[in-house]
Amino acid sequence: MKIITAIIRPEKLTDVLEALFKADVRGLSISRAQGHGGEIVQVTNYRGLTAKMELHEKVRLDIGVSDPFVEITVQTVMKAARTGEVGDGKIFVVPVEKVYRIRTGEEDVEAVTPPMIEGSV
Amino acid sequence: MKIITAIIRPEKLTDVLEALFKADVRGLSISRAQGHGGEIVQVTNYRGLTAKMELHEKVRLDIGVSDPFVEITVQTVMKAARTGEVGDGKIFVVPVEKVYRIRTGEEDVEAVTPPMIEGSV
Amino acid sequence: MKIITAIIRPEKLTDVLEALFKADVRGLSISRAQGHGGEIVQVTNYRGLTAKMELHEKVRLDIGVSDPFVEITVQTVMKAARTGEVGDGKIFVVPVEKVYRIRTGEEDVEAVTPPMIEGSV
Amino acid sequence: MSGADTGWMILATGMVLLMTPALAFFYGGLVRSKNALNTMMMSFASMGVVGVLWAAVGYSIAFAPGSAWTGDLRFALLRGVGLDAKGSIPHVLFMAYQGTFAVITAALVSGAIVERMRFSAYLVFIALWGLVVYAPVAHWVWGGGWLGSMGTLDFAGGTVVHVNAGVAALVAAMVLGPRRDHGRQAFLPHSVPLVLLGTGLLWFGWLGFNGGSALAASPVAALAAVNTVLAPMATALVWMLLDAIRTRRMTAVGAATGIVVGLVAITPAAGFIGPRAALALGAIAAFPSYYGILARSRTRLDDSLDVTPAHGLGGIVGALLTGVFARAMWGGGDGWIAGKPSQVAIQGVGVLATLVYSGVASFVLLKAVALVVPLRPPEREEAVGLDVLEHGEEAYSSGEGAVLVLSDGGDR
Amino acid sequence: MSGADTGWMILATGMVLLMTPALAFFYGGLVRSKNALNTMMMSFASMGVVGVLWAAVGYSIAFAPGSAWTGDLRFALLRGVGLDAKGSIPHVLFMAYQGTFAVITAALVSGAIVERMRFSAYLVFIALWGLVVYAPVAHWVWGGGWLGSMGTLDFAGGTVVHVNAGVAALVAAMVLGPRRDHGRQAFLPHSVPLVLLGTGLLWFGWLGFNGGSALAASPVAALAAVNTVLAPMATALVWMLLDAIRTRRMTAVGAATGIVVGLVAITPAAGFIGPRAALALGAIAAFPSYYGILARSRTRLDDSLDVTPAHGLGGIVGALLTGVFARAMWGGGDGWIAGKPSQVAIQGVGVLATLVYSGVASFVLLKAVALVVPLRPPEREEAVGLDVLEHGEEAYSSGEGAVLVLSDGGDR
Amino acid sequence: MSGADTGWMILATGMVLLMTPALAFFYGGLVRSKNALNTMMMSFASMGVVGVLWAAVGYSIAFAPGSAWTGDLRFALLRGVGLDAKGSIPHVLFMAYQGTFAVITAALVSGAIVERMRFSAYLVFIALWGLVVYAPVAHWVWGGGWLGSMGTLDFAGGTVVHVNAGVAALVAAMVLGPRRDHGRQAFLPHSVPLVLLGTGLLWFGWLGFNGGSALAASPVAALAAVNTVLAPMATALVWMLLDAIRTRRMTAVGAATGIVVGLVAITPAAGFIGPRAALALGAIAAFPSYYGILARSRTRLDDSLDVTPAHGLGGIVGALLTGVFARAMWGGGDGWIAGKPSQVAIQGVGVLATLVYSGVASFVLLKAVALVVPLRPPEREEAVGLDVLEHGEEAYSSGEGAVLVLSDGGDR
Ligand SMILES: Nc1ncnc2c1ncn2[C@@H]1O[C@H](COP(=O)(O)OP(=O)(O)O)[C@@H](O)[C@H]1O
Ligand SMILES: Nc1ncnc2c1ncn2[C@@H]1O[C@H](COP(=O)(O)OP(=O)(O)O)[C@@H](O)[C@H]1O
Ligand SMILES: Nc1ncnc2c1ncn2[C@@H]1O[C@H](COP(=O)(O)OP(=O)(O)O)[C@@H](O)[C@H]1O
Repeated sequence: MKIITAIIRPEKLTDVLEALFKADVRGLSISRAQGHGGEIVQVTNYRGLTAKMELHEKVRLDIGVSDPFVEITVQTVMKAARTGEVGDGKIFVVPVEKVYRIRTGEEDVEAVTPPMIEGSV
Repeated sequence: MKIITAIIRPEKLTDVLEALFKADVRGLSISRAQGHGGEIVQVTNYRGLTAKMELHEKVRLDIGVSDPFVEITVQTVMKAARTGEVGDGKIFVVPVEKVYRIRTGEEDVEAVTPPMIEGSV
Repeated sequence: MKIITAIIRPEKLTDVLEALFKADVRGLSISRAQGHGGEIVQVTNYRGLTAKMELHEKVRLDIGVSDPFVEITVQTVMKAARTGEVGDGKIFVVPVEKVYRIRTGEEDVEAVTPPMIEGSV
Repeated sequence: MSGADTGWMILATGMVLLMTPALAFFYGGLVRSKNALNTMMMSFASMGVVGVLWAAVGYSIAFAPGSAWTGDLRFALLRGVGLDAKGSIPHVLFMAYQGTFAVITAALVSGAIVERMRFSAYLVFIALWGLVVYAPVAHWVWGGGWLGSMGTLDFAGGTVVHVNAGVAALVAAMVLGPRRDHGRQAFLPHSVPLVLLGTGLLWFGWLGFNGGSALAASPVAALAAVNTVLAPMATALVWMLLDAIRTRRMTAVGAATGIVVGLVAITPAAGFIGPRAALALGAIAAFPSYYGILARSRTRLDDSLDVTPAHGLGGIVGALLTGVFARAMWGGGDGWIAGKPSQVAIQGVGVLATLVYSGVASFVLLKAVALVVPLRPPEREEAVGLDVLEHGEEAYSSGEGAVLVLSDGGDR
Repeated sequence: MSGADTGWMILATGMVLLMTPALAFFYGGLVRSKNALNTMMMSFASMGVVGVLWAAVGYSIAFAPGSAWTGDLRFALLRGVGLDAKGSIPHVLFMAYQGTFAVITAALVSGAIVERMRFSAYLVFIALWGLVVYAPVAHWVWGGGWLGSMGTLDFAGGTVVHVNAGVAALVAAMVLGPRRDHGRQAFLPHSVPLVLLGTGLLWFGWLGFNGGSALAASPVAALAAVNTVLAPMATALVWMLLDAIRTRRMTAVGAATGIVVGLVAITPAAGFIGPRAALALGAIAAFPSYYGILARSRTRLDDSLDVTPAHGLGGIVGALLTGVFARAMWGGGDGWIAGKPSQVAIQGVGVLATLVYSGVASFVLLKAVALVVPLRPPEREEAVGLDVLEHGEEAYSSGEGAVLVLSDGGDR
Repeated sequence: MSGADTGWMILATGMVLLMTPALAFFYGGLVRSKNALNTMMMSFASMGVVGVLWAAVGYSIAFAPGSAWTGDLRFALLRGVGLDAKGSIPHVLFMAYQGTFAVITAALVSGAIVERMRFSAYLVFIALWGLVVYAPVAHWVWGGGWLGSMGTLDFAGGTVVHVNAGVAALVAAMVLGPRRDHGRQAFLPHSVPLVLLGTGLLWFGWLGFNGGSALAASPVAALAAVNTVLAPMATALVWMLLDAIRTRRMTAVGAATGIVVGLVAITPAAGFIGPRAALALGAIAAFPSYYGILARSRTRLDDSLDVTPAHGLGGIVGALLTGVFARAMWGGGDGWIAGKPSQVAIQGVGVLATLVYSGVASFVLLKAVALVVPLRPPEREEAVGLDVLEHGEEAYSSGEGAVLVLSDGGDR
């Protein structure tokens, strides 16, 4: 099991989600983040003051996947999130010892397979 | 050392916190997240538009624990966060190489034992 | 490759960022978090009600670094984020299997070296 | 007809109209963000539902000549409500001014049952309540009914509006029962700035509420408006001190609540007492409501936004103190201090009658509505929040990416 | 000169002035937070740009005697605009009151092109638009121009303000083209409470907009104000029901939109029809705009905040229904129901003339501006949001730490 | 007594009353969210503290007959302040109208010391300041005191309100010293929409502030109101251009600041100059404040929200330009352009006297308060934010789960 953590541009989130769903990766969590990297620095004005905005808005995805899915997930995110300009973000692949599904207590691979029967129409 | 990352329903946060404190797990961080899984899709209306809300509000807990505490922590969260309906969330157990307490520089096990003398009444 | 995850006080963020940039650590992501530890409990009043604020505002940094940079990064954060009072936070060092730069597909060490040519003046 | 009076009453109408959105902000800021829109819609919807029904029949029930109990239907559908004079202003303006009162009174009730009522049930309830409870009580006091004839002093609606809404709120909170996580969870306001915005606009609007109740740009209107400035200042000051004594801190929600309680309490007295008495009345009124809220929050009664202690208790205190402080020289009648202690009893009768009638009628209406549509949504909906499930919206959307467009129609 | 009229018109001026910030909140809440300030600045900047130009020449073009098409320049730079009477109020007050109309009409247009227009291009556009489009059209109807002479009934600007802004918005949306992610992304309002705040303040201000158009604290002003209370109540109610029928839920944005549509529709009719007709007009007006918005959102036309269906369609419906419901007894002329069906046609001419002139002129102006400065920012800017890149600001800053101070000047 | 004047002055009172919450939003939006409630409470608390003390003694000090320096205490506790006429309105209304000025003037000072003053110390300070500084200075100019007798022109308080608050703010910022992270951290506004809301409501209220200072619904009131519309339009326009020239971008906070500076500058001149002069005055007034803010932010002086450059400098410029542009034909006296250059000197004396007295007295008061209670909270409190530690609240609570209920009382 791995967790794939991707930091992407917020305006690319819809593309990435769509691509992931198409690739049948349907379990994930996101959160808002801000990042610093090699991006062109933006400047903010507040009255007399000028400030550099060292941090840019990003979105963080955390996707728990079983090992066979790692490659496809990484490639999918990479393709969908890319604009080619500095600031596209990073993907980290982190090893996971154990995954549980809270609802059932199922573990590992079973835990990350969404129940396809209900919902997600 | 492990980090236990749990994605839970926001309305279960109080229950989970209470349960953890009772189980003497007192060091943790949380953040807001949104998740996609097998949940029933909700629909949003905005004027002429209808949209599927692919993401549901969740809360993410990160709990750094020493190895003997892993099992009890996982079980505590699992029990307190469960409603039995799709969308209860996931728990990930991630190996950690090193933990530091910023205040003192203490490492590993010492780093995650909260100073029980002060505060937390 | 490692991810260094630090939970710090929000009011220390500027100090930490400055220190990291000076130490030439320029790639990182942050997000808002709330934490519970041994901090003195604060009390909130809302009309007739009194409540304990079990959670304190924190900021979470995630810094992907190659192995030789781990020590300096940890030390830099630790020094800049310290106030000496309970609540300064924690640093976790987590092993990473793989890092990708979304823009180029570069991997691992290349992926976390910011493109120093542009921007970041 | 007078231009000065007409101009003033147009503005007073606009100011009271603005109080309903203001109430939406006040209430909306106090709830959790997942229920913010539902809470605000409870006020906004009252403008549509109660407002239209007021024009249709409510006004006639309240203000047409009729019995001591209700008006007849001669003004139904605004028949005969035109530009002819009512006092010194056009009749149609008087009707609209009074309509804004009906709208906000119904909306006030919602504070007791936020975060847990089906929106459809709420709409049916306030539609009926505006006609069956508000309009008759308004008739009793202002429309030529028995309380007015008896000599009850209610300048701008301490009894008609606040006691009335307060007891209905109490009954509604009891009938609906507490929120499912009540008592286990601290419900904190999701946006205190929104609460303060509501407070500021309410105060502004209330000058039209109380000052406009003189129905003319007269010295009495000025007195009422000035008292509406002074009394809440005193209440807020006392409230902050009570806060400081109890917890060593002064909360912003406390100051806002104090201001509203002061506004409620001065309402029945506004044009009947002097400015010094207004300060005294405002200061006194802080105590029962402050301790009432403290007491309420120690019970299982989930009057979620404290409508009962703030409006009910505040209204009762104001109504009784009107009987204490009133002086004929300011324009109404004499009260206890001016030598007519019986006025306090008369005030008490007005309060009591409203408590009983509004309490019973609100109970019956809620039970009747419950026969047709369940009052409360399923547990899951309460947990997720009513905004998404009842309204298909979120108050604050992060916007980016999270949501994909469906190709067609709107059925869920 | 009359004190009552002066007092009322000062307030009406203040209320209409407040409508422009209110519009900023309404529009600002509907966009994504990364463009919130840009959107609000489009309204606020109109106060500076259009307001100053109005005083400089716009007022003279609109209201100085002149031809049937425009006024002459005798009032340019406010020459001769002083304390002498214009009707029963000081001339200078009349000028300022009308100025607030020009400011908000220009700002209304911005709703169609939010989140994708260069701010400098926008400023140049509205500067020209206020003088070349708004001022002449105002002259046609109110300044002694041909539409007024023809007998067009437009009490407070259904045609001059709303049809005018609506068609300019349509043209602007077409010229600029859709946002780059339009149709792929659901653009959800970043703050519905802000939208509701705008709605509440707009409604309040609109009593000055419509009531003040009587230019006196007269019974007609009262009628206009009352109709401005009643019509939107009916529109909101119908809108909520349409929502409920279609999706089984009532949205807050829907209620807010319904209120605004009702306000738009009653604008041309406010002082010409009775209160019962106002309720009917409000109820009827809900349908075209409701279904107009539905239809619009199924096209590639990115009239982002639905200015065309809400203001354009709402204004047209209001203008035509004025010709249906008007009755001389209320103060204007007779319409169809009162036996003069031709009034509907006259109304139609006013609408048509405005559609054609404003449509063509807005198109030409935009194309002219585009020659000087590109209308749209680069793609990256649209993706990141206009607030940071065009204004150097964020609507909501977390504040802590994220930003370091530069030691000097402001060049980016 | 006049109905028209009474109606207008009730509304003007309401509008100025609304300016204090508006200021709370303006200031509250500019600070970081961890101090938002503390900042807003500084304005709201002024309504309780300064408002009640105004009624108790402040009004008498300011407006009772007495010496050239202060009034006597004949109106203390509102003795003799009733419905008898003061000019053409009830005396009690005049008192309340003036009270709203005292409240907001004290609140204005708070902008200089946000995010770092103990709330209790602040309350004691403004309580004293309202009586010891504001009331006497008001007496000098408007209450029959020496500045008024000397012929100082101050229509609505450029000197009494803005210069007075501006210098007190400067002194307070110096006495308290800068925030602990000042100069190392960019303090960005946590909510610019809140700032814009404050701006919109301030502008609306200011029509009552300046227009109401005519104390009648007269042509002069209309002139003052119209100038209050025009001048800030010009200031905002110039301000945006200065912004654009310097940074190539126009900020929303800049536009808001420009509007406020324009409002400040027109205040002393509102009823004394013509509309064209108002536009000129507004445009000119942008420069000193714009560059004043730039200069201030390059110093160690942490006048956090720039009260000194905006209100102090803006007030001085307005006061002096009043002496330049005034013309007796508009209702006051003549100024330089009308042939009386000495008026500028007279204006200068008024400014100077206020600067000296308010500066010294504010300093003494702060030092006196510091003897009783420390002015600043401990460092940790400033870091965590004053909302939680001084008020026990957060402006925005996520609400869910984070907080557990205690079973009892409120002591921390
Ligand atoms: N070492 C790192 N650790 C964590 N996040 C990083 C790291 N480097 C970059 N990021 C994230 O990725 C974003 C883009 O990185 P950047 O280096 O600017 O662009 P690119 O990957 O296109 O060269 C940053 O804003 C930050 O959020
Ligand atoms: N593979 C995954 N990686 C990360 N988070 C996940 C993953 N699958 C689910 N989640 C999180 O758990 C939540 C609930 O998951 P879901 O599959 O819907 O429910 P259940 O676990 O009850 O079957 C999601 O909303 C998401 O936040
Ligand atoms: N075991 C843990 N896992 C994750 N985060 C923790 C843990 N312990 C503490 N933290 C985070 O660190 C913050 C400070 O921890 P605390 O124990 O109070 O202080 P200190 O490290 O100074 O003793 C907490 O608010 C929380 O955010």
